[in-house]
Amino acid sequence: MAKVLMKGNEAMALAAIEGGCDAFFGYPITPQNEIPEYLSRHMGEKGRVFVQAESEVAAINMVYGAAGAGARALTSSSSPGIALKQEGISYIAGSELPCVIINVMRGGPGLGGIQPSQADYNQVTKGGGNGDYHLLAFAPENLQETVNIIKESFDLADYYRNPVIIAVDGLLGQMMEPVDLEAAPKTEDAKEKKWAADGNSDREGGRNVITSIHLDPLELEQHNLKLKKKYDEMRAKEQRYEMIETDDADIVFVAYGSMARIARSAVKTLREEGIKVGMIRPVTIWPFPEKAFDELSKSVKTLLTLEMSLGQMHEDVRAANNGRFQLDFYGRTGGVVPEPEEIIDHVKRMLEKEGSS
Amino acid sequence: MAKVLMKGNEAMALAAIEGGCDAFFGYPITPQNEIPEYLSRHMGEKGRVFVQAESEVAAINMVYGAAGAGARALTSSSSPGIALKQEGISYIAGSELPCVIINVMRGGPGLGGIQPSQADYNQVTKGGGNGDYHLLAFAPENLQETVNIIKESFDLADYYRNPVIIAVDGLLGQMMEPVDLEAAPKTEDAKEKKWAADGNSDREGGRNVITSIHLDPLELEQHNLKLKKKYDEMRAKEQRYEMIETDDADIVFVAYGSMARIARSAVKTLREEGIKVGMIRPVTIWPFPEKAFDELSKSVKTLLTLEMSLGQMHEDVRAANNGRFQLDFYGRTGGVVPEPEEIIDHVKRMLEKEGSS
Amino acid sequence: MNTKTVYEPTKGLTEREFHYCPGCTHGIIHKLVAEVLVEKGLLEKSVAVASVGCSVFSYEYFNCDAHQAPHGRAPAVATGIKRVRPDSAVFTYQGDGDLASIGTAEIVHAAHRGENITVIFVNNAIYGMTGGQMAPTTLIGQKTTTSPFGRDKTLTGEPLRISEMLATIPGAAYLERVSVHDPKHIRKAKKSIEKAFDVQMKKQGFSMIEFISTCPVNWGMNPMESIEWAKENMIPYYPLKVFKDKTKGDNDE
Amino acid sequence: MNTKTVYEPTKGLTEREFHYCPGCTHGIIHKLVAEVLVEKGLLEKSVAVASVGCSVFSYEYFNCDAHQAPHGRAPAVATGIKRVRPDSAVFTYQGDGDLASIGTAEIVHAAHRGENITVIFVNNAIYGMTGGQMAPTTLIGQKTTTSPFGRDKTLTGEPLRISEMLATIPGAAYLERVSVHDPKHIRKAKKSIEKAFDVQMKKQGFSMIEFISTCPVNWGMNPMESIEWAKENMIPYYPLKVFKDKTKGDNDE
Amino acid sequence: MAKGRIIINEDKCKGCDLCVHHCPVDILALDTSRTNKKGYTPLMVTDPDKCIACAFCAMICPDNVITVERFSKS
Amino acid sequence: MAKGRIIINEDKCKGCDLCVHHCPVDILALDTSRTNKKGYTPLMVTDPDKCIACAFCAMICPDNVITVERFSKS
Amino acid sequence: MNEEKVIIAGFGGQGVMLMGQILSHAATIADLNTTWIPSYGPETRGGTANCAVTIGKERINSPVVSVPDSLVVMNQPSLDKFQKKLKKGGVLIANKSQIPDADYRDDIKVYEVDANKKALEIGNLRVANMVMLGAYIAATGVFSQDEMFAVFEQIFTGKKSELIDLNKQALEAGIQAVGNRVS
Amino acid sequence: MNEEKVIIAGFGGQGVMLMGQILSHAATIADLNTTWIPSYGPETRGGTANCAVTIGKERINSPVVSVPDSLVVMNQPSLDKFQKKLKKGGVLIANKSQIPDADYRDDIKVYEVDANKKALEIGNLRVANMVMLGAYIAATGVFSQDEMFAVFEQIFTGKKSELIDLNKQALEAGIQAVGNRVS
Ligand SMILES: Cc1ncc(C[n+]2csc(CCOP(=O)(O)OP(=O)(O)O)c2C)c(N)n1
Ligand SMILES: Cc1ncc(C[n+]2csc(CCOP(=O)(O)OP(=O)(O)O)c2C)c(N)n1
Ligand code: SF4
Ligand code: SF4
Ligand code: SF4
Ligand code: SF4
Ligand code: SF4
Ligand code: SF4
Ligand SMILES: [Mg+2]
Ligand SMILES: [Mg+2]
Repeated sequence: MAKVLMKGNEAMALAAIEGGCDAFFGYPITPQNEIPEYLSRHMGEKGRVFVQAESEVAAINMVYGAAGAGARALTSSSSPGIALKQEGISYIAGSELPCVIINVMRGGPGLGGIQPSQADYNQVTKGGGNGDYHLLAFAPENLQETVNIIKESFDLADYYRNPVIIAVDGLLGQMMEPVDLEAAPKTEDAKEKKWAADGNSDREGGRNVITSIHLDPLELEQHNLKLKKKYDEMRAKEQRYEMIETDDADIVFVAYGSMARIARSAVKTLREEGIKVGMIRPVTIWPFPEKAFDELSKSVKTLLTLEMSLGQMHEDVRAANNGRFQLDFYGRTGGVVPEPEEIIDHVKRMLEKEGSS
Repeated sequence: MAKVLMKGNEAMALAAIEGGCDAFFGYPITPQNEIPEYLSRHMGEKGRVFVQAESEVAAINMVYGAAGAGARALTSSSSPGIALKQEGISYIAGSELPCVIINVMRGGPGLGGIQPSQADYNQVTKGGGNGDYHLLAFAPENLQETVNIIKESFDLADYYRNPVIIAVDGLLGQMMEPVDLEAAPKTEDAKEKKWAADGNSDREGGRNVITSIHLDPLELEQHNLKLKKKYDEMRAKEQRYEMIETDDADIVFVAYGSMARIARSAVKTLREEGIKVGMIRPVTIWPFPEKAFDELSKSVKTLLTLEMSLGQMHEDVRAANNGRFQLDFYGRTGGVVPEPEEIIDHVKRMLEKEGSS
Repeated sequence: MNTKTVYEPTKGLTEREFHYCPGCTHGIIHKLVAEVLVEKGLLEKSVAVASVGCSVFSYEYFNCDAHQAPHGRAPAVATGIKRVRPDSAVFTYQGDGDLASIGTAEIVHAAHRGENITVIFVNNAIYGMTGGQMAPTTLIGQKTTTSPFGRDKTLTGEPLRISEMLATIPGAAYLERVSVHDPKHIRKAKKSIEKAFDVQMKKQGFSMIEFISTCPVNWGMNPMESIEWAKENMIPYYPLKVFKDKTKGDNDE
Repeated sequence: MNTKTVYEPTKGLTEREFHYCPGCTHGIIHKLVAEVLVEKGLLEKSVAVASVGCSVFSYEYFNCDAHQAPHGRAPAVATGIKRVRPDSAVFTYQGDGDLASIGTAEIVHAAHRGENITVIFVNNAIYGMTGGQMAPTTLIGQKTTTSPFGRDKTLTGEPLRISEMLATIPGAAYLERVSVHDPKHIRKAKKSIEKAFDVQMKKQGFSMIEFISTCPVNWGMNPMESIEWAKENMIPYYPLKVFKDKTKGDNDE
Repeated sequence: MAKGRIIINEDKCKGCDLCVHHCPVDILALDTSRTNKKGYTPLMVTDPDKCIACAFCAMICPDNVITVERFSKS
Repeated sequence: MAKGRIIINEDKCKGCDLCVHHCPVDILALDTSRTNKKGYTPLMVTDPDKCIACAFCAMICPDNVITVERFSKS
Repeated sequence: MNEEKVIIAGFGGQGVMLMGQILSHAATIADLNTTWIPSYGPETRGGTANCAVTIGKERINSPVVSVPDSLVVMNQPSLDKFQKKLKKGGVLIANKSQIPDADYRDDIKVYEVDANKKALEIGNLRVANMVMLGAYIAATGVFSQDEMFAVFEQIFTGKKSELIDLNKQALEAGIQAVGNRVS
Repeated sequence: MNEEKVIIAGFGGQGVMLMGQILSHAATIADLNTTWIPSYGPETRGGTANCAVTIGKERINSPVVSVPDSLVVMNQPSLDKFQKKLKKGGVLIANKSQIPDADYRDDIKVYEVDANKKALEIGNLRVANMVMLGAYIAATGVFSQDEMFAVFEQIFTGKKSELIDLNKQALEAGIQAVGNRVS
């Protein structure tokens, strides 16, 4: 298929349909409204479910119900709306249900603003809900990658029986870019979900129950260890990242999402000027791609984390770095989208300092 | 005053009253119910406010209102209830209001169980809400310390105009221990809050507005940088921790809260057996006491993180360690409270492995 | 002499013994719902949605597919299930703390959307599971652990009447308040549950049966005293009646 | 010839110009509330609680202390303020998405507790700020960005009537629905606001004035067409009346 | 003459007394001389001959303790 | 004769037309020949002599554009 | 006095929590360190309940008692669950009235008390716990009768002060009963 | 073709978003890479709106345009805000109808178009944006008239297809208007 020009939010909505999404439950919030709006127009014609819930809390719990009944369920929201979903997300993870969550991030805290931001890194990767759980978290950098990941995310959610979250900043939600909806691998059809509580208890194996409760601590611990196994599998298999001109780099950027795109421009310009920079671009932000850091050659001098936040991912970079290289950080926050020139300037200042010291 | 035997939750409630808490808003949840129950009996007689809210979401927003009107406001809850408060907490931090939040942690994820747990470390320290904000987070290990901290927390909240969270596990909430309510430094009276929107707009300086909104990204960024200054000040001034027999230790535990108490027993026993163990006990978990790690002598071999979770604080230990020492982890989860013997066994296994390798 | 069994434990419940306190009417209500599911042939296609409250484990008892929901969110969870499995029989089982307090928005909007689900609402005027705190349904003067001097109207308002409130919502098709304080009322209550599931299966909209129930332990009474107290104090404030019956035309709107 | 000013911009509003779209009736409602605060001498002791919706910046306009609340939570924020500052005049200003959807639990329970606050509820049958999505108050057949084929009763139920619903709650002391589609109704609406604040200051309980309002931009009409549409379509479904007036005894319960 | 009889699943009984109060012919009581597995004083029938098989006891029993059988002639 | 007059704060006007429709004596119109600072065609009075100072226009104006004065004899 | 760690267990409703709290109260009055921890279940009744008390001169670290010095069991399930944890040579006080299958370890000191019966003799089954508590202090010597009485005066106040005498009687009955050491 | 970065700015309601989207559509049809980003404000009206379009053969990294190659401004505030960002030698298309205080840099190429007037001549003020778009393609040569027409056919479908002719006329008028380069 030829590429079509689409708005990020609409492309994500369409990708979800292509990914086999059976049901969407959401609540309006800027800058992701085109997702529910698109789905309200198109889910019905495909015999699928679209419900505008009374709140984000209700929406995530509708997802919980639909997922428990075996459907491929989706919700989308933006930063404060995601905060409201935290309890529900924790339940879904605890009950081992698949679902897909899209977070089109904006500036915070509180109501903050509605411009693009990456200040939800913590709430997305560390879990804002209670308990020992994790989400498989993707942070794509362009619409094609976003579309591919969303299609795949339904399979991954089913495979792990765990929520998958796609965190894009508002810029990706609002921008337009040509995408090829068929470029992505064809999504598998949902396998039969023998565990689903869908009102067929005369099935072989008897009735099904969806719950996150294990009152006996030893039982709950076993359950947590079972979950941990999945997380360990994700850590082993799902760390995704791109190494960009890192081979001979002195300075390696670490950046994801829109920030990575902007940083790519900076890499190009700096390379043109003979400054050896490269980039690790995390595609998954949980599991954090620690493997990428092991691939770096010893000659690297500094890792420069670039974020549209005050340094939330930087903590993970620190941990992954484990004392190996020097660390530096440059970030903008509050919805400010930095320009490549700022990064270039920052790098030059770094080099000057080094030179002078 | 003589020590009195009190249940943890009741001691916390009383400490809040002593700390000058003007208003409590909460919603029942095990294992912290004795806090609201105690306050429902005693706030009225002091002319203070007790409201059982319709939900945790409403409770944190009542706190938001009361704090904005200049009152010393408190809420308490337990793990899933804290998850529901995340949006509100983000607003309070964004609006720079003081308040105190108590989290009596239980096992998760989801409903999980109601036994003691530390699996909310992430949701307490990394912020489950949206945006670049932090809570000042304490994790005391016994009732006396808890009482002292709660009394102080109202002052700290006022000083920083930021929420303070006290995270204790269910064990501390449910246990009894003698406490001296006057041992703690006298709490300062709340200073006049000139910024409060309390319905006195004929004040000098005109009307007051409480908001977290800054639609202009550059303005929101400035606001975020202003918040960051406070967080930096907290990082500089509020890192609290205890170094226990670390001077000559080969193995240094890192543990907080009930786990630290239990680990103390293990330290004692192991020392008696001639094994040189010590402990870093974080009292603040945000800011994480990185300074403690800098105090360690080079002779330390291994840091052993001990947690009632699957290793949430361990990530911060990794980052703070920055590649210096070997790392190990032992944890129980799901509400299991480990016994000192388990830790002792783990240490002995560690030593054996070392010996054999 | 031959015998004919006129009453036996229903197959609609599992073998698991209830964890409810002695004399707690949660058990009676469970039995009624389960009997109706069996008698209407709905059991196999049912999905029970357990809430958070003493009935949190009702998923262990109802002998059908089940889903445990976060506190107050059962109607949303049920909505998710019903929308993707429209031919199943979906019901929630919720206490008054769950439904009338934290879950207010979810119950109002399930009714508002005319969601084809059935709600079993167990009103015992208290938070049972957490040890007896005040609920929105607690009566004036009633002592609870968070209204230790008796519920005070000036500080906490007067008890919320949920059925009356939901009756104002067009999407609510069948609403009735019943009691299980004696065999006569138990029989009547069962009929009401039947009606509610009929409404659901005919896709006529949202149905809810509110039960006056007891909490002997947290009311500080023995089971018989509790039943009497419910009869004498709750029913006058919470009258037993049909608040909405759309099968008879849009009344009460 | 001397002149007497018979109408001028009220001191109850700041100098800041409204950001509302041309002809949006939010502006009229702002003026009325501000006028009442000034005329009753309440302005200096007032705390306005702005919600999330087009009126999110109302804290920039009301010339008194103000607090911006998370989406739907204004009644909870107002409760926090009023409880610690019982002599202040606390009011929320909320849209229908804010109050009738996400904030359902908070509004119901502010009424339930009989909280002494005043709620200004602006019902424009749509989510204005976010670009025109369906609200619980959207009329059947009305097209919005999330009901692109018109609101369908079978999928989304029939519109929620909030004043009617809250009228069932004992703690609600004064409830009225008004409109601002012409000067006569504007005058009447102002009287209603006065009444609501009187009720609050006399600590008689919860008061709310619901306004039929417009959203020319998202309705896809010009301002005059919007006013006509509101009059012809909204008022028949949302009748203008006093739903509760406890100052005249406990009616409507 | 008894019209029927009740069968008591004794170990499920929680001794709540509700059935006792609702038997129209007043032939039920708790056996206070002993406790069942759960530690409760269980239900007993004091005068089986009077049972009218009305099932009131079973209906009100919250814990599924009672089965009721009616005697038929044929 | 005019009973009063209105004063228009022209740059606040958003040209919504509501006042125009509600003037009982029909003396208001938008001036389509020009735009104000905000870019809207602002309100103007077509026949000031007819104003009855009823303030309807001011009441319905959402943007605080209009002040109304009544003439008094003394 | 060395550190004393005791677990007290029984059915919910038998008053085991209060027994432990009384010990911790006594310790507090005596200016000793002490911790009391309950096992708290979901708020549904039935099943066993227990608490663990630690008393000592020194700071108490772990309040969790893995190897108790003493054990007070009010019923069979509690015996079955906890006997194995008791330290070698430790003291076990068993409520004979509710323990049909007594099968005691032989490396511990066992005292059987017919607490339900004694309580009924005194006139109220509910003070069986105080009978057991009396037996416990007598068998271990952790506290004196007077120290216990002092706690009663402190915690049974207001309307509850009527209960003081009854509880004192029960405690005394328990103290006298410890003669019955079985092994 | 080198990478072309253009910012298009005006009042909300002047159709600046659509102008940018049409350029990105044309690029997509031509199998070029392109990004379009809006400035999205709160959903309250008034104020300025703008979008930034990048078009190029190579992969586009940053979609954010800090130094545009070209600038299309529909009103005075947009000129004031963006002129300084335009790269040296860049192309500026200005809507003369709404720019009273024209004060242009002298290191750029400026084309003034009386777009409102032209649009009114054609019969609809709302196509002033297409006039400007025509001027833009003529001045820069980024796309041909036919390429634009192709986009019109693609995006104005159904009821909107009535608008095609009107827009074509406006575009042509704009193309013809670029004669008026002022500096
Ligand atoms: C989010 C959340 N808040 C609070 C709780 C604690 N909680 C458990 S049950 C319950 C109240 C139950 O009362 P009700 O719904 O009346 O049921 P009952 O036990 O009386 O049958 C509460 C507040 C929880 N589990 N989750
Ligand atoms: C938690 C949360 N969810 C969603 C939003 C997005 N949001 C902002 S305003 C709004 C709806 C406003 O509609 P309404 O209350 O009717 O006010 P109106 O704009 O129509 O006056 C929504 C959904 C938000 N800011 N926060
Ligand atoms: S606590 Fe109350 S509601 Fe819960 S099971 Fe016991 S008696 Fe029933
Ligand atoms: S979007 Fe609608 S409600 Fe909001 S200001 Fe504009 S017209 Fe008014
Ligand atoms: S069946 Fe009727 S008569 Fe027989 S025991 Fe039961 S209640 Fe009594
Ligand atoms: S009602 Fe049931 S549980 Fe209660 S006493 Fe009778 S048989 Fe036992
Ligand atoms: S005051 Fe009355 S008559 Fe005069 S312009 Fe206004 S509406 Fe017309
Ligand atoms: S009502 Fe006000 S804003 Fe609207 S046209 Fe008249 S003066 Fe202008
Ligand atoms: Mg209840
Ligand atoms: Mg609205």
